[in-house]
Amino acid sequence: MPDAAPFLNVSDFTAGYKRGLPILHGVSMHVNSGEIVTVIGPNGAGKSTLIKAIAGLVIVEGGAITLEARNLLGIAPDRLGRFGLSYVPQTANIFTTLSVSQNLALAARRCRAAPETRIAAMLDLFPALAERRSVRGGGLSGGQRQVLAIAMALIAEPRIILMDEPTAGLSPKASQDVLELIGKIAGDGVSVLLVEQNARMALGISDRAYILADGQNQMDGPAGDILDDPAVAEIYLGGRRKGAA
Amino acid sequence: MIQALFDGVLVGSILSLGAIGLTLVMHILRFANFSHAELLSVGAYCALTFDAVLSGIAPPLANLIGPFSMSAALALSTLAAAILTGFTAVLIDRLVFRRLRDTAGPLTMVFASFGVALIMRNLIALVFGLRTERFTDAISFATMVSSDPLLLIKPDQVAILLIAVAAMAALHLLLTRTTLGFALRAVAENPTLAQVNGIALPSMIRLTWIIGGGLAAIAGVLYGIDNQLSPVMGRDLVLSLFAAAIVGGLGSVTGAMLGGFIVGLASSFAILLLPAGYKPAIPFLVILATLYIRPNGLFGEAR
Amino acid sequence: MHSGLKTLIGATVVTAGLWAIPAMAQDCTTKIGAVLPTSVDWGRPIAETAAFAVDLFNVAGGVKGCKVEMILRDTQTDPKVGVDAAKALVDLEKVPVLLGAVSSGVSMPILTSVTVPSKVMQMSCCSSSTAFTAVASEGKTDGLWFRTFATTRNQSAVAALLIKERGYKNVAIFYKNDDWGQDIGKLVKADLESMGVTVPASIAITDGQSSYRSEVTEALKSQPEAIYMALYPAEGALVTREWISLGGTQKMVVANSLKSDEYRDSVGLQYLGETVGHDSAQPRTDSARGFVELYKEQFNAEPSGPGLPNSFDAAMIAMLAMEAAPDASGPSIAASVAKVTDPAGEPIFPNAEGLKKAKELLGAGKTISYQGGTGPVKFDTNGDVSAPAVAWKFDESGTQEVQYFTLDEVDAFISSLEN
Amino acid sequence: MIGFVSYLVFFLTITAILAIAVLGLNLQWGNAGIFNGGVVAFFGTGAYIMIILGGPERGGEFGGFGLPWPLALAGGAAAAGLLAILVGLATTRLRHDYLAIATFGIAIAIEAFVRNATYLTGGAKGIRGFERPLEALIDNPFLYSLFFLALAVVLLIIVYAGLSRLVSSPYGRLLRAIREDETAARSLGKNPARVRLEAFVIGAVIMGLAGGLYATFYAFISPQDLAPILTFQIWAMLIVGGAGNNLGAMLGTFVVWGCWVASGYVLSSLAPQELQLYAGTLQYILIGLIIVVTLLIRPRGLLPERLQVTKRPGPQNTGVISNAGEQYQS
Repeated sequence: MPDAAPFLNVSDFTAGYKRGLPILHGVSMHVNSGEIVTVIGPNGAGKSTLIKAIAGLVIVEGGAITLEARNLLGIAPDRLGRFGLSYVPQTANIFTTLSVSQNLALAARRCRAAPETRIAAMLDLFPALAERRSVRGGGLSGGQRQVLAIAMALIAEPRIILMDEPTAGLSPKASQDVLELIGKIAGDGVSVLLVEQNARMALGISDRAYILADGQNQMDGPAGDILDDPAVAEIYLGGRRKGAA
Repeated sequence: MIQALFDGVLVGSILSLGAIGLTLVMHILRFANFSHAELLSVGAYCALTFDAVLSGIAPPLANLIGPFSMSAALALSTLAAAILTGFTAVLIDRLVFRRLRDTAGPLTMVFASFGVALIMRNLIALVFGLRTERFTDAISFATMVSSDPLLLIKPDQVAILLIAVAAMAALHLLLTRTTLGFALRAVAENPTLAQVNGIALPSMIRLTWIIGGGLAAIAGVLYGIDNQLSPVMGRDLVLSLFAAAIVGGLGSVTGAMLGGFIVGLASSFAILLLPAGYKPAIPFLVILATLYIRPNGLFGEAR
Repeated sequence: MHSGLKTLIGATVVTAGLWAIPAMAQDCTTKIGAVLPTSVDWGRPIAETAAFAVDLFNVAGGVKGCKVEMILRDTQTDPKVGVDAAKALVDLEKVPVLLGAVSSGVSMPILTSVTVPSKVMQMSCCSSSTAFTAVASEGKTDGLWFRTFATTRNQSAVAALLIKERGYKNVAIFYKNDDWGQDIGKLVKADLESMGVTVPASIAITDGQSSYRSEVTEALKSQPEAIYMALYPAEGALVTREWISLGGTQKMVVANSLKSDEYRDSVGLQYLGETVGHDSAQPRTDSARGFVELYKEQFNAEPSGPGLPNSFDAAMIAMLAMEAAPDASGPSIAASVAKVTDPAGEPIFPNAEGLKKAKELLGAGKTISYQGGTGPVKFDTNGDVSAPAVAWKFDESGTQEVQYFTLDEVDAFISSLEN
Repeated sequence: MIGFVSYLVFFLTITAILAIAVLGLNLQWGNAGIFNGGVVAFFGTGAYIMIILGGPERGGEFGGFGLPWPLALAGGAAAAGLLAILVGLATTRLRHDYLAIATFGIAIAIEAFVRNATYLTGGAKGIRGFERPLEALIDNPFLYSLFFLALAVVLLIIVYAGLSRLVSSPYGRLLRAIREDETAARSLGKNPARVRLEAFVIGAVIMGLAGGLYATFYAFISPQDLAPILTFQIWAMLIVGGAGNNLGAMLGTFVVWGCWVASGYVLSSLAPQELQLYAGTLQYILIGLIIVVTLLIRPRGLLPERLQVTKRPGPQNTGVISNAGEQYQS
């Protein structure tokens, strides 16, 4: 039963870029199957560090992390795909010197299924990429880059995707498209862990949310509750919600 | 003039081959490896040894093919040498560079590589002696293609050019047509993202050394055919290789290829401009001029 | 191909064998120092030959009954390293005599900052710069400086003479781009032009280039009738092979530095039929084969490569001078060089009997005339030597002498050029 | 005993001269982050110009100005600085590897020039120097060597003190700021190109001074002194000692040059006689091993720089391969 235990479980995480200088101090969180979970918090709260720590890219000094009860701690980042985890970094998340189809082919190397069919599936899913399949990554617009990055994550048929600020630097329209896409992904049964500056928009599509500050858990709960909490809105969402009294 | 052009292209093709390996290593491992040229020596001397052994076991293999200074034995030996040199490069990485990659600044790696070069060069000198060696003592004569303007071409030169171009083409195909090649380029561009996309860095680093070493070995053998082998051939070539890699733009395979030809042509034409004694300086002046116009090399990107 | 390996093993076995010869009542040792570029292809044989001379001398009883120990240091052809090695030998090992260095760029700072201030005799086999003559003539060497390298002037004149005798009218020159090569290249060019021979190209060959094809092509353009080469074996072989393969003439005149098996084997004897070389001469008596014969016995090959006889003579003269000197100080050894190289003295060849006789004569206060690998050596007041010359060509066994020029003949030719 | 002291004095003299050049490089690389691959060009220019200015006449060749030694030495250092201005204007905008090869090329060009331009530089045979300052006055060679050592050490101390003041001054902090983050420095209203050029020129003048002192000591200079190996030696001294730290630079000079020559001494006294002919080759292997092993043990040098500028954390997408991925496996 997928919902019996948390799908992704992080407990008591202490992690940072340098040994002895942790940025996260005992953070715990979980993501259930098929859920969209958003992590918000002020700059420097450790949101990105958290997601990178799960992706195996920073030094973890304490705590545990499991995916479907399998330990992920100490697994090299390049092997996490086999556990059904994909990660979309915030910036520089595609290879600018490779073409779109080369980017996809590269990402498809870790697929269990035949890479060709997965590449075809992605091009089907994202017609904008299919049109630009021979364009170098460096020649894509910001939104297209984000779509390509997500396609590269999806190609491995993950069961959870970690995304670090997928709307950063995008126009409101492009941001909206990306968030809609994320909703669609979750609709297909893939869990999503999202870090967002653009908290209000992100919360709108999320099931639950965590608030991080100074590398520690501040609060968590259903996304709607958080969105409606006036204190949260004041501190973390940049003023009161538009349209609310 | 035409002669200088042709000779420059030929010398350039050998330099290109060596510089491509160098630029790959510099791009993916982010340090200027001064011991790279010693891999040319390792390859050439490996081939020399295999060639002697093979010719001893199966004398027919030692017969020269047509008008060339090459034999079947040497061709086989070159392949074996390429593999062995690739693994030598991996071994050196294990012993030295991998240990430094994490803790040290890039310049520490550079000077460690200089130390490695000293060790390799002199180990070869210790084993094979200081004198020069050749794959064959037979002199391959040039054919006069044209007398005015004078153009003399040796069969070997054509063969060397073809082999060098074939090796470069093979690498080009690898990098542009196979996912393994994409993976290498991906690691060069962004190692973290490459890891995230399921690429294991250690195996890519090994692959880089194997390719770099293999190409170096082929370049070393071709250099040996065109000139001669000596334990200091790496020292004599290292600057030209760096010059080629840098003028082309670091990390650019096309750039290194073109850079090799530019350096080859520059030293070939040098003598038409200045007394022969100044020749060593000419390629570097060409590089200065190139960098003055394009500070990141011909195909390099600002970093 | 395995020649390198063979040389290594051979040399090790042979020298180990030599050193195994029981010292003949030599309980004491006398040290001499040598700073030579042993890590360079042409440098190692020079050191090997010096060591060979020392072994011979020890077999003959050593210096004043003491075994000679030659302490050898590498210069890496780096002046700093060479000077440091010399200083260490002089200060720490207390050697009264220093053999070396090869390059003038190393020998000169050793002379000015080590041997002269420390009053140590320095004898170089191979430094050819004219700067030494200048220093010596200003009296700044205190008579401590000698070199067994016959002055380039005679050698270049003989080169011109050989070209003249062969009637070549159009000769291109390749010279090594170091002090010796620049010097001899310039002199030969001047001599040829004063004889009316055209020199369409005089091309510097700098060490360690990745290809010499453009240099060769440049010379080939003028289609010279013959070429003159003052090069060392490694790059000499490259240039010659390139030259021949591009269809250049096989009429070649070469300097003594190419009198080398390595060069002959690398190019191939079949292409060297019309090649003639010049060298400083061996003495003209039958018993005079001393050095060459001894060398052949020892190394199973002819002395081949630049500077070997010179290195042998430098070591021999130094040790004979030590034998002749009243005490073991540098200045008195240097002063005794004249007793060893006195043209009026008894001719002495560097074989076992010769050395024994030399010791007896010197012990009795008489003078000798050392007849070594470069001829009957006689130093002038600047420590320079002039030697008679020979022409030689390559043959199956190595090289063979084809012509002999006395010092007078060479001098006469030089003065004919100058008029 | 006197022999040992005499050798030590000599060794320390050369070490002091080289240490001056290493300090010059430390200003360029350790503080300003300029990758000068042509140290020998500036060292050599200082040496040649010093000897041409101060030397006696040479038959038929340029020079023979016979200037007093301090003037000649200053002239050599100034000439090295002048060369640095020319080179720097063309190259200091280049970044690391490109700058290194460009400056390296200049060194090769200078070597080729002095080797071939006989009229100006004596060609391959080199130029003889002149009697060392006050040598005639101090008649005893040993006392004179002590005097010269004192001279070299005094100059070293002056350079060291000057650089220490410079490095700890606001200007020094500016240099390091530019090294760490050129854009940030520019945003502070500083002109990084100009500051880098200044550091490059000051460093080159110091190298030229070392070169002049070197030629004074040997009373001779030839193209052989301008071989690229000197650039490598100076760099190895800095890296082994610890780039960015002036004391480290001097310690590195002592250690590297000490190992370089001691390896030869050890081999000549310890290696069995049948190996003596191979001692030169073995010495190179030993030198290589010493450098590699030292760097493996102390990757940031014997006396690492005390960081005064905090570096940005972690190599995240900066394109630097670290073993961050590998460490999970090992």
